[in-house]
Amino acid sequence: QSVNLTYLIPSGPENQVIADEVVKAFEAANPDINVDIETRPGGSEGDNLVKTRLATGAMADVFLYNSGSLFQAINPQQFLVDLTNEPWQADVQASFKPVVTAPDGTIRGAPARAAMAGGIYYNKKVYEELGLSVPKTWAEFMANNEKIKAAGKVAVIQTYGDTWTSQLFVLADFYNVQAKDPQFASRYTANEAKFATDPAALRGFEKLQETHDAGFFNEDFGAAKYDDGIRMLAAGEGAHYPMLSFATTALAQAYPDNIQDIGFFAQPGDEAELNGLTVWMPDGVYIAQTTPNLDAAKKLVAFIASPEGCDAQTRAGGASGPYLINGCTLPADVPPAVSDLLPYFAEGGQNGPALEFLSPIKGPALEQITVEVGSGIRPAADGAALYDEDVRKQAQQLGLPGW
Amino acid sequence: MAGLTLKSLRKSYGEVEVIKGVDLNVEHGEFVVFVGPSGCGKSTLLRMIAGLEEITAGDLYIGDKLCNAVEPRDRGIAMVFQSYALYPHMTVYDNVGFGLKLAKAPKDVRDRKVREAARILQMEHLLDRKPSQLSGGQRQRVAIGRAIVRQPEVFLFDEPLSNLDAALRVDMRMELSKLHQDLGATMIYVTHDQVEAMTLADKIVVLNAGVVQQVGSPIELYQRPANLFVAGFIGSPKMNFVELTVEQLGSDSVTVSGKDIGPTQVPADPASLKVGDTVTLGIRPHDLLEQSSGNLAGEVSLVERLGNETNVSLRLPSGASWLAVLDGDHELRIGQSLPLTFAPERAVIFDKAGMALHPQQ
Amino acid sequence: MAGLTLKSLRKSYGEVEVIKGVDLNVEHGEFVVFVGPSGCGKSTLLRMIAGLEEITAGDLYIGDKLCNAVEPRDRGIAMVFQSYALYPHMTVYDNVGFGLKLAKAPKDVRDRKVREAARILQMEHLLDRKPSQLSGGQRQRVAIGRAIVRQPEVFLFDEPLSNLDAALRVDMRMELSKLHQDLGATMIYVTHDQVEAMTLADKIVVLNAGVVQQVGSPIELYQRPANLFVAGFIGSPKMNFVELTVEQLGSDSVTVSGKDIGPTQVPADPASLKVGDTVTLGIRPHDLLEQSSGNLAGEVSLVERLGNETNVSLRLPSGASWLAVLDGDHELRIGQSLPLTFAPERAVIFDKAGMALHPQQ
Amino acid sequence: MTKLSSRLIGLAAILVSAVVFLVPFIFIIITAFKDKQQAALLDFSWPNGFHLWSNLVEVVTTRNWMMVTAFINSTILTVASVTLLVIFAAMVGFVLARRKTRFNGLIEFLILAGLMIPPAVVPTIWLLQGIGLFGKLHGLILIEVAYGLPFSIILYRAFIATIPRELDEAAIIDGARPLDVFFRVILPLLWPVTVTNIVVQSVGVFNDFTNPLYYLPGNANATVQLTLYNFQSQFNTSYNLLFTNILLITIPPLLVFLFFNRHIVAGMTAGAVKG
Amino acid sequence: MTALSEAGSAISHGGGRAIRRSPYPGWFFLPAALVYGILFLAPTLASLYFSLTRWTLFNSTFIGLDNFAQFFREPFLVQGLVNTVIYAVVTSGLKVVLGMLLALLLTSAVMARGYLRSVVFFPVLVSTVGVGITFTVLMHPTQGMINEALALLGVKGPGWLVDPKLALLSVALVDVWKGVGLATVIYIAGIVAIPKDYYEAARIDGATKWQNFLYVTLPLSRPATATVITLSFIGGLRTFDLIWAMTRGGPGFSSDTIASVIYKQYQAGFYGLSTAGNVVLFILIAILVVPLTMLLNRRQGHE
Ligand SMILES: Nc1ncnc2c1ncn2[C@@H]1O[C@H](COP(=O)(O)OP(=O)(O)OP(=O)(O)O)[C@@H](O)[C@H]1O
Ligand SMILES: Nc1ncnc2c1ncn2[C@@H]1O[C@H](COP(=O)(O)OP(=O)(O)OP(=O)(O)O)[C@@H](O)[C@H]1O
Ligand SMILES: [Mg+2]
Ligand SMILES: [Mg+2]
Repeated sequence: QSVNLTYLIPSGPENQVIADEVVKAFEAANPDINVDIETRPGGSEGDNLVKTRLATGAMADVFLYNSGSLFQAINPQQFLVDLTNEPWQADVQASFKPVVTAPDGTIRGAPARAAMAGGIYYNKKVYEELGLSVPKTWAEFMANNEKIKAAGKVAVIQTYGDTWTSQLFVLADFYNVQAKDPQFASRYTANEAKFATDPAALRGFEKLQETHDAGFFNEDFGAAKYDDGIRMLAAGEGAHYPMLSFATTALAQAYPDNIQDIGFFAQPGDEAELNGLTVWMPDGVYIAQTTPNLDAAKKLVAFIASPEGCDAQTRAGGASGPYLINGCTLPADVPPAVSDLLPYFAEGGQNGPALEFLSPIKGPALEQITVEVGSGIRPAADGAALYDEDVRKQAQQLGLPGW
Repeated sequence: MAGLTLKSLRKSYGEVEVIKGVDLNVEHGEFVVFVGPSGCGKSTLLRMIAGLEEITAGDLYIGDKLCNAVEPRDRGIAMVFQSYALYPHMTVYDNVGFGLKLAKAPKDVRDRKVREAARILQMEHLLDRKPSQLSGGQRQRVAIGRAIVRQPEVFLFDEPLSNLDAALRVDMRMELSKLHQDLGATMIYVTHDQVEAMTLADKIVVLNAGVVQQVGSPIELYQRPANLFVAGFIGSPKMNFVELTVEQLGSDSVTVSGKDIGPTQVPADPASLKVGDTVTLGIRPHDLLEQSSGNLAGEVSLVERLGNETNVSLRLPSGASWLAVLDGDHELRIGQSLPLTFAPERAVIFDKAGMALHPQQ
Repeated sequence: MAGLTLKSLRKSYGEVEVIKGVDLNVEHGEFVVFVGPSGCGKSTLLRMIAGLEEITAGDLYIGDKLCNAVEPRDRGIAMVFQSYALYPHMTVYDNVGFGLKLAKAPKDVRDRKVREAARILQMEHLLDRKPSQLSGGQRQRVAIGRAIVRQPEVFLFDEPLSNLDAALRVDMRMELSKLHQDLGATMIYVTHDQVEAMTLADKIVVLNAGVVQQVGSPIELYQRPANLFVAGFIGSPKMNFVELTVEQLGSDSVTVSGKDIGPTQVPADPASLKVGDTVTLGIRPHDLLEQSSGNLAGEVSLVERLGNETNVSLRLPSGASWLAVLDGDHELRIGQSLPLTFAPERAVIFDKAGMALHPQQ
Repeated sequence: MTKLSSRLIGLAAILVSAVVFLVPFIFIIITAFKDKQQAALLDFSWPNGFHLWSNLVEVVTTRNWMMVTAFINSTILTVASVTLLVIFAAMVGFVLARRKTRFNGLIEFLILAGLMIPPAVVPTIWLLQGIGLFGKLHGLILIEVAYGLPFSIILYRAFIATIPRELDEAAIIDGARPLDVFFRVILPLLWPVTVTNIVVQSVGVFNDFTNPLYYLPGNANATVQLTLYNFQSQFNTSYNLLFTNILLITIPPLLVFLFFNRHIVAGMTAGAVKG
Repeated sequence: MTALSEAGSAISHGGGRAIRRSPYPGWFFLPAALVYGILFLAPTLASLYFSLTRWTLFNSTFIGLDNFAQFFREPFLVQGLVNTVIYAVVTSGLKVVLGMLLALLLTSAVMARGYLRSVVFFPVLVSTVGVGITFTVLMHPTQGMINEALALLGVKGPGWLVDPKLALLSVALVDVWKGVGLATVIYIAGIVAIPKDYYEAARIDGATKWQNFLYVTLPLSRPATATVITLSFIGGLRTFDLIWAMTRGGPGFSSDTIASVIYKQYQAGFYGLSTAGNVVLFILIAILVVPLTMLLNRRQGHE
């Protein structure tokens, strides 16, 4: 007697392909379970939908959703099944567990994808041509940019046609902030540290402004879209593209011929020895408490969090970063942009999570503010102050103490 | 049994009072004609009876039932609107048959009745047309058709023949008359056509400015108008009037004279008069005869030759304008003097308030 | 100088031919009245002259100018629509003054003219109302007002007085007549009212089914109708007809007789007749006189007493239905026999094709 | 001369309309012809290959022929809700325009409020769950009706004034009950407005995606707009497929429009009343 | 008998209206009122409560008017307000004018009328997403078709959506492009409803085409005008979907309207705050729209 499960994922061709492959493998292994994939919009529209469906008891059996602060915002204790004692938890890397742990200390999710990093893609061909080397400090980075610009190429690609891409300089700088001030995240959550007043935190905004003011951007940065960014990077029209590492998949799919030319490095800080990578934890898979098919749902989650699950993902979407599950391996022939990531993960201490995994607060207007700063409409300090305002609102809405 | 009783019916549009307390009694099966000058409230009264216009004050009974608040549909009426109000999206056939369709009459009955009405109205060839493809008179006939296919207790006709040619009008008049006899329904009919009013009515109601002036049989209204207004209104061309002075009072007559007319003894009720009073004498144009020894004379100012009779406009010595209708075709010169006479018993005397002083009958 | 010339004008609505080749000549300043049965094409003809209806075939000249394709605006016409077509969103004042406003007449001139028109039409108290707040007759007067404030070369009136009471109608008739004289404009006038037609027209055009039957002065049409149709149509009540046999032919008369009428010599053109032919004799109801020694007699079937005259419907021995209009008020019994006579020179003889055989004049 | 100038105006209109209205349309079409790489450029270049067919196949077959299900669902949803919408709205508009009471102001305000306030999603879902309509097609139909009513009512209310009241009266005298007056006399004469309503609301309902997303979750219940999400995500979009999809789901409403457009004719009330 | 008639007249004088059943019965409201009341008004009223709470959808904490205070502290509220009004006025104004003109053209005997009507209505049919993407492409500052065309004429086109001063207007223009078909269809319905008698009368009265339009078409298509203004003005005040699809309120905050500010709050999960924002927006719209509709509906209905 077969069981029907529903599995809700964010929409989009890649998500779809990966989920299809995973489900296919899962169904092959569990012939009595039939999984129906539902999609939902991504982004904040999707957040609302997930919240609404949880709040109204209409959630799918299993669903894919962000970890970290967004995970905290869906009241995991109330709505998600406790997975602390599932056998596969043993294989989940410790760094992931906190980002799917409910306030009561129970773990409510499993890693669904590979980990990502925020940093800067670069075109190796351009580097070779101009004899550049990967920068370890911001100053080196800017010097590289100068040379690239002098060579008549776009030094830094920016694509504000998709506003979310504008946040990278700020978000990917968090490893550097954290390196300067390890307590920043908790002080920030407690309303003690501010972007505008903490010089280290302000650097992110300043870096954005500096690159803009130096004229390193592509001419149409205001209108260009993410896809344009990918294309310019692959074609070598632009040398640097600050982005999340998941872009590797898109690059590999759209520009298989150029994928070997693309590398990745962490956003440089001011000191070479403190260089490290800001990491994004993968999304989690969760089971809604309303599910009538708990056993089947658990099987699915267990499968996703298993090496077979990882393989299925890699088969469908290629490798974009390390999986956080012991036993999962990446194929040998991963693109350079992925292999560039691995050292940061291999040697301890050279990566750290992004702020949104350490604090529940992320101001919703960041992308607009970074567009303004990156477009020269607003100076970095102003932007940071405005973002602090935005953060305050968020914190108040979350009802956090001290705001 | 659907007579009608109107008890001090009133209607106001905001400030404007249009019907100012109408009392009227219509027997079952009677044919009542409303006449009155344009804008006097005839249509409004009809619409109040139909239930289309809210009654501001007063009571309306249809049969014995107080109907102020009864829905039009339940009043058992059919109506021809002055503006036709045809259903523009339906063919003539459907327009005429609509009421029957609503009443769920069987299809064959409906078909028969519609075709019968079309025959009566001489519009059998128009049944498939839409109203927009009809001439004015044809539209009006459709409007009539819509009313006559049904068999209500009361028919309300608002100037139903105004846009028809004379011949058709005579035919239709006959048909309505026949319908009235056949159905025995009460009919209320508004018209401006004196001939229609005279020939169709059992009873004519003369309205002026929302007030009933006189109710009576056609001949009564013609011969014994209650007041100056009715006298002037009924009869075409209009009655001639002249102001005279009372010279002498008889038992059932008064002798009057003035600038235009020498002393003439006219039958009238002298009760309210005294010698020296100013009264108005009225005489119909048809009652003026050309006679060389007449008791009045006027200067011809306009001659209209209608074929079988001749309308002569006259200027009396006092300056009053009179009209005489002379039998046959006369050729008269403008400016010539025309001596006239009339039979005194045809004249009517009105007092200063305009009330007629008919002699006791 | 705006006379009108219509040259074999035709109009079809799809299959239906409505105007079937009309030729007509109207002099500048003439007052022409169109009469004809309902649906015969009067309004259509008027609308073609106005430029509202496309001309299917033929030529229309206004003055000397071929106007088939000229915009109504440039034809120098004013028109009263049979359906009024008042602008519902404008007050009476604005409705009447609209044409002047468009012509950019100075405000004071416009005001004066509008008020003057309102005075003539007896609607000064209605100037601030919207059409929806008016009675039928009041709306019609607004429609007239809209036409008469302007000074076009040609006026087109489509049954302009049909919804007015008799008195007002007489007044309006006078006013239109006066306007005609004052402006010297050409006027084309559609009416079903015989009196209107007779009194206003310089020339009457009788239409039937889209074909002109006769054009002539009112008295000509009345006295010398060209054919049975015109004879029957002009004059109210309608002419009586009876079929008779030719007994004898004179030089300028024929002697006819039949079941209903003994041998009677009637003035007529005998050219196309021979003894034994069947002809139709027509005699107007007004020309029948009650006379004990009359040459015909009928059985009274209906009596309508109008006051100044009495309409008597008769059944002749042959079964034909006749009407007699007797002077004065007569009381007659239904079923009684009424002997009648008529002056032979009043009768008209029609041949089998319905053409009148008037004697040479 | 006038003929010529009207022809010129026509020609000019066609040209201008082609530029203003068709250029974006052509963009959608040519993008639908492209492959993924070229489409991602999002430019006005000529397709370097004919990929429409493969795009179409992919769009239609994606996710188990979701498009087909979606078409069926959307069609049912659209037909049912627009039918109810038109009838309910016309009834309200009719009475609201014809009968003046002191509540009219309040009613009109409530109707306007429907245009002014966005719907409250979560309480609505609670309510739907309470009355057992959540996740059901007829629940969503009623939702679409509720949300579409203000627009349709306002449209009807304004236009009922163009129908002479005497026609109602004639029908009443003919013995018509209110429903007869409405369905046999008023509604037929409002046909151009009804057509407008049908066209506009069909487009709205057919293209709606928020409401199905929230009130009718589940794959089996997908509506056409949701299929757009198959090719679009926050980070990565297949523009060729997206535009093929857009093209495909634009066709039914276009057909509806083409069909009904011919019914917007003049002279509905010609010949009805004199004066 | 007398008693009866007196009773009757008492009724007719006193509460005559109460008995008389109108030919326009109130129950015609019923189906619509039920659906609308239950599925729209009730939840909306319920949600009013949440404007006084901090609401995560999962639980709510009563916080009084804090949300309103917070809403009024929004840094870009004033600018959003100005933008909202500009946007609404520009879009509804252009829709009215262009819709009327197009409707005039499309009800005249112009050739290819069916084609033109379809073409004008077509944008209404395309999903907002498609329109958004298409126009961001067309309005691309360097490669966009629009600026390329301008370049051919020797004009350097602006950054339509990138220039903070232009972004809002650019979106408004696209909104007009997308919405004018709707206005046109409504106007067409309005114009065909005008009996042709009035045009005939006006032609006889000597009206030129322009005067015909001014004195007949314009006043008599008032129902259509009222509808178009009401719908597009409210729509303009509330719109965010196109803004969202094209600029997300940007660059920065320069094309934010109140509605997009609220939408962003909602997206951010500030449900109580956004509900409060909606209340404020509702009041604002009501203040602007209610007098407007009263003005538009005054003396409407001319039969
Ligand atoms: N659109 C149409 N299609 C077909 N026939 C039409 C159309 N319009 C009018 N007719 C017919 O044309 C004829 C002439 O119409 P017209 O209005 O000119 O008549 P009329 O002489 O003015 O009549 P009335 O005295 O009744 O006003 C009528 O028989 C009418 O039925
Ligand atoms: N809505 C209104 N507001 C004010 N006055 C009105 C309204 N409707 C009608 N009237 C007035 O009421 C009076 C009576 O109108 P009604 O239509 O009953 O007249 P009528 O006797 O039928 O006239 P006609 O012979 O011209 O048709 C008229 O003077 C008219 O101006
Ligand atoms: Mg009347
Ligand atoms: Mg006519």
